[in-house]
Amino acid sequence: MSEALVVLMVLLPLLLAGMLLLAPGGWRQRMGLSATLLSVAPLPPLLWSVWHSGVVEVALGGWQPPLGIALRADGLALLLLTLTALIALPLGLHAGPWFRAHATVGGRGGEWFWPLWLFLWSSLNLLFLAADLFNAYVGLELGGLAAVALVALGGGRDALQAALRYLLLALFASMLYLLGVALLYGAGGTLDLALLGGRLESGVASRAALVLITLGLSLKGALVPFHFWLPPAHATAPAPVSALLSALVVKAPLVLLLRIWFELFVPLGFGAAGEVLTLLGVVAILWGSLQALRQQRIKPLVAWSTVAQLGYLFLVFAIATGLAWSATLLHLTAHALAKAALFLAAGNIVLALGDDRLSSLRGASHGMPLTFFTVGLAGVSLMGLPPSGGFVAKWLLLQAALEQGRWLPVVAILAGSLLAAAYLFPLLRHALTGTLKPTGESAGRSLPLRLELPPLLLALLALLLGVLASWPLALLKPAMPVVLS
Amino acid sequence: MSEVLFIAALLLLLTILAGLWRVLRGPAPADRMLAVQLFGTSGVGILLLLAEAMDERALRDVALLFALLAVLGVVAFVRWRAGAAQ
Amino acid sequence: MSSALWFSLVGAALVAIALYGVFAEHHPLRRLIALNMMASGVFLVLIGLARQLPGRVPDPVPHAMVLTGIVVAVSATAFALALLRRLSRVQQEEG
Amino acid sequence: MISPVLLFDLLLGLSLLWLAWRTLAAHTLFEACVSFIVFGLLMALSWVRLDAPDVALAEAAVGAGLTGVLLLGALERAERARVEAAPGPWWRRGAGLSALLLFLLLAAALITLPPRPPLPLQEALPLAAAEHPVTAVLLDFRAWDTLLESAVLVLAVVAAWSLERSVSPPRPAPVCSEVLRSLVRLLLPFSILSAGYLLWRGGHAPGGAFQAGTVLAAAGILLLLSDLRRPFDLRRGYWPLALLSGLLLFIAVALGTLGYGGTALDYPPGGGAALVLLLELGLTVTIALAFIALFSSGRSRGDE
Repeated sequence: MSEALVVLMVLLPLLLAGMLLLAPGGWRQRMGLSATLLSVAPLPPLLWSVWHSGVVEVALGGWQPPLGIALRADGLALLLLTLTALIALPLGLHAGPWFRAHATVGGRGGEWFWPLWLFLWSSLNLLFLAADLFNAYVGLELGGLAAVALVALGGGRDALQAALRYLLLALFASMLYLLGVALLYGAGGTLDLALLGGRLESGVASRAALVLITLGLSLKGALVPFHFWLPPAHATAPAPVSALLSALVVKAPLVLLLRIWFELFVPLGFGAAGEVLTLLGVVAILWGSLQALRQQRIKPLVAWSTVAQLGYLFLVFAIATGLAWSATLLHLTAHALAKAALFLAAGNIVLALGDDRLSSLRGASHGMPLTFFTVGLAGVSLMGLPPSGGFVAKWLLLQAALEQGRWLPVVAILAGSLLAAAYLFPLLRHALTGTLKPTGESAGRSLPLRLELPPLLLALLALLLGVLASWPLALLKPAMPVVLS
Repeated sequence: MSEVLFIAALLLLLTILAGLWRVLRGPAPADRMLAVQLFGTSGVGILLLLAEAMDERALRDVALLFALLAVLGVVAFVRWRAGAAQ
Repeated sequence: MSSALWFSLVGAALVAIALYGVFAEHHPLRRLIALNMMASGVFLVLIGLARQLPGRVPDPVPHAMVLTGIVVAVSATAFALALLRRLSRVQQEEG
Repeated sequence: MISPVLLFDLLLGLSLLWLAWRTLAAHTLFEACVSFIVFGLLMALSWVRLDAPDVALAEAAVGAGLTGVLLLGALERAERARVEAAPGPWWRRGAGLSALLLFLLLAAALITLPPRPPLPLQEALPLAAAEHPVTAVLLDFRAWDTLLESAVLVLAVVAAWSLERSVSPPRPAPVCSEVLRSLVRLLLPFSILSAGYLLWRGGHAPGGAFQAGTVLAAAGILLLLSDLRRPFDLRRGYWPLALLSGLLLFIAVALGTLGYGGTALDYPPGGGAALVLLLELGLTVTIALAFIALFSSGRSRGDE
């Protein structure tokens, strides 16, 4: 039974995407939300099953690895599937009205958003569940194409240019990844991650695979200095798409990297290479924050903040302890929720004001108090203030770094929080002070509740994660890689 | 026997390389495209020789596809020229 | 040196040449061609690996992987070309 | 003395490298495209030398046929696209250095590669739903990959459609000569025949859905390029259903087997061969229509 649920997590969104494509354009928008709701259906029973009876493994086609492909639903996969669903539901509520409102100011893309999003969702679920390295490659390509098409829905010259650049980069990165996988297959004779762990030996081939796979996946995960494609793509995409990209799409390759790294490369004795990744993570936190501080526009600011927050996820490679691993995934979850909320709120603001300059925010909070409340709540989690999920994650990460006597990450974590406060503060300061200066036609439009509530819900979830952090941590504990536990 | 076939294939490969010079030199686009067409024919020849030499029947199917799909390139080329001329 | 290893090495060199192309070219179409060439190099490495098994029959798994890879590469290339056409058109409209 | 076999392989490999370099260094985009088409041709020969006839068939269809058409079809627009400034000399040097390092790393890895444990194919193949090993891997052992591959194909089409601004019918091809028309009339039956042949062969010999679908796509594109048939819009009528057939059939089979035996894509005893044939048929249609749709997208009347 639970095996069927695992397969459905991937197949259901795919099937629904196909169904939506057969429906006429207007119907797609009307049925998009129902399709989103339906895709979540297999998750609760699966969660129940894994919580009570542990990991679910599926050998597809009845062929066990090394010949067949396996899907593995462990605690880590479940946490990410749940996170995706938690973001999908408010996003589904928000996207319909947003694209409709967007269409009234000349925007387009509403009818294509839903099928593309369902394709993307299917690929994300696949990547979280994949136990086979080549299957993960197909998942990466599926997700990459869907993400690029979603960025291109922005329609303007900047969006198309960002989309094309993103696509070329994604193809390049997947080729590096595939080359690494080819070498691993050549050395181990299987594509199954768990089996490879027992078969690989330390050698030139496995070292080369380490370099190629790490490069490929950190390009897709936008680690500094491979982050250059992210701000334009995330800033020019339609708001619901930006939320998806920053919250989930950049995280999927990172999760894959974490799995491969700690299940394959660290047992081989390549752990020391993690120092480089951690150093780059520190640079990412500082550089991303400083760039965010310099932005004069709302969406680029939020996008650069993503570059900075992604840096925290790379600290675990040198601080390789179980605590750091859990804290990293908790941070990933908290950031995803808070960033989705922030991007949706930013989209609302831009829609209402018809302008995305920070200076145009002056006094805007009077028109949409809920949206600015959301910005504040999401900011609390991004800065890492109690009682938010971001706080717990950063606190645990800090503790792990201190236990290992790693001072550089400690400094970066603390500085990152201060800088986050500095770059998020202008968003609120402008809005709360002064009176609204009407600019353009759509200025000062009031927002419907269906646009304001979903981001608020997401921000509340990010906050609540701090109080309920023991749940995800309990889910993660049994899924911890052997080298860490 | 297969040695002889390989030598013949080798010679055909050399004609392709000679043709490459025309592809790279041009000067007119049509020159290049014609040279590419010549390669299609040589490619079919090489494949048929290899099919015998390596004793692999499936290679004849590859030759068949080569012959069939080489047309596509020319037609696309002619259309592109026609589009550019308009 | 076996011919399988030779072609694998050629594949590796192709990947390297294409990597240079991806970085040093600036026209998206040229970059796309370089990426396709890189894919060919990776496929060559894979198929070379398929032959490095004892016995006459090559390992079919890399063959299947390459066939899947080719389909994915062509799909992505075709979409990239569509995107490039659209971008060029929008550039022309906006002057 | 060097054997002719070795000489052939050496020469083939070296020409691949030289051609790759010339493609990148080509002066015009057209030159680059043409060199790349020839590159595909030589790649097909290399697959043959590596005992990979399935891949050779695919490369002959794609590299030597389809990619060329796609590239040439986009050339007119691509030449007019405004691009970013060329990278500076230091950037180029850095790129060259990293390319060299990558090559050395890969070469060292490939030369020192330890022998790997073989897959348990001998025991598994007699139980598989297809006789030919590559088809067995694609549609039985690793059918899940192939399911997702059909999703990638459909997604690429959807992505290309989502770029278009208007849903206007494709623009008719410019008037073409009688020569082309008779050529196409002559070739079409052959294409359909060879597609059927390749599909049928796939069960027990190299060939299969992908190769057959590509040949059909080539035939369709030829039809579009000549003005024999009025341009048809794949977004209307029953065409989307046909385009999706491969993906939907695959999902249906996965869900059906899930309900029947509890494991997705585990074919019931005795029914495997028939199901595989069904899946291959669906895939052929999806592949053919996807490539035709991708070729013709962006050529609508409202877009050009």
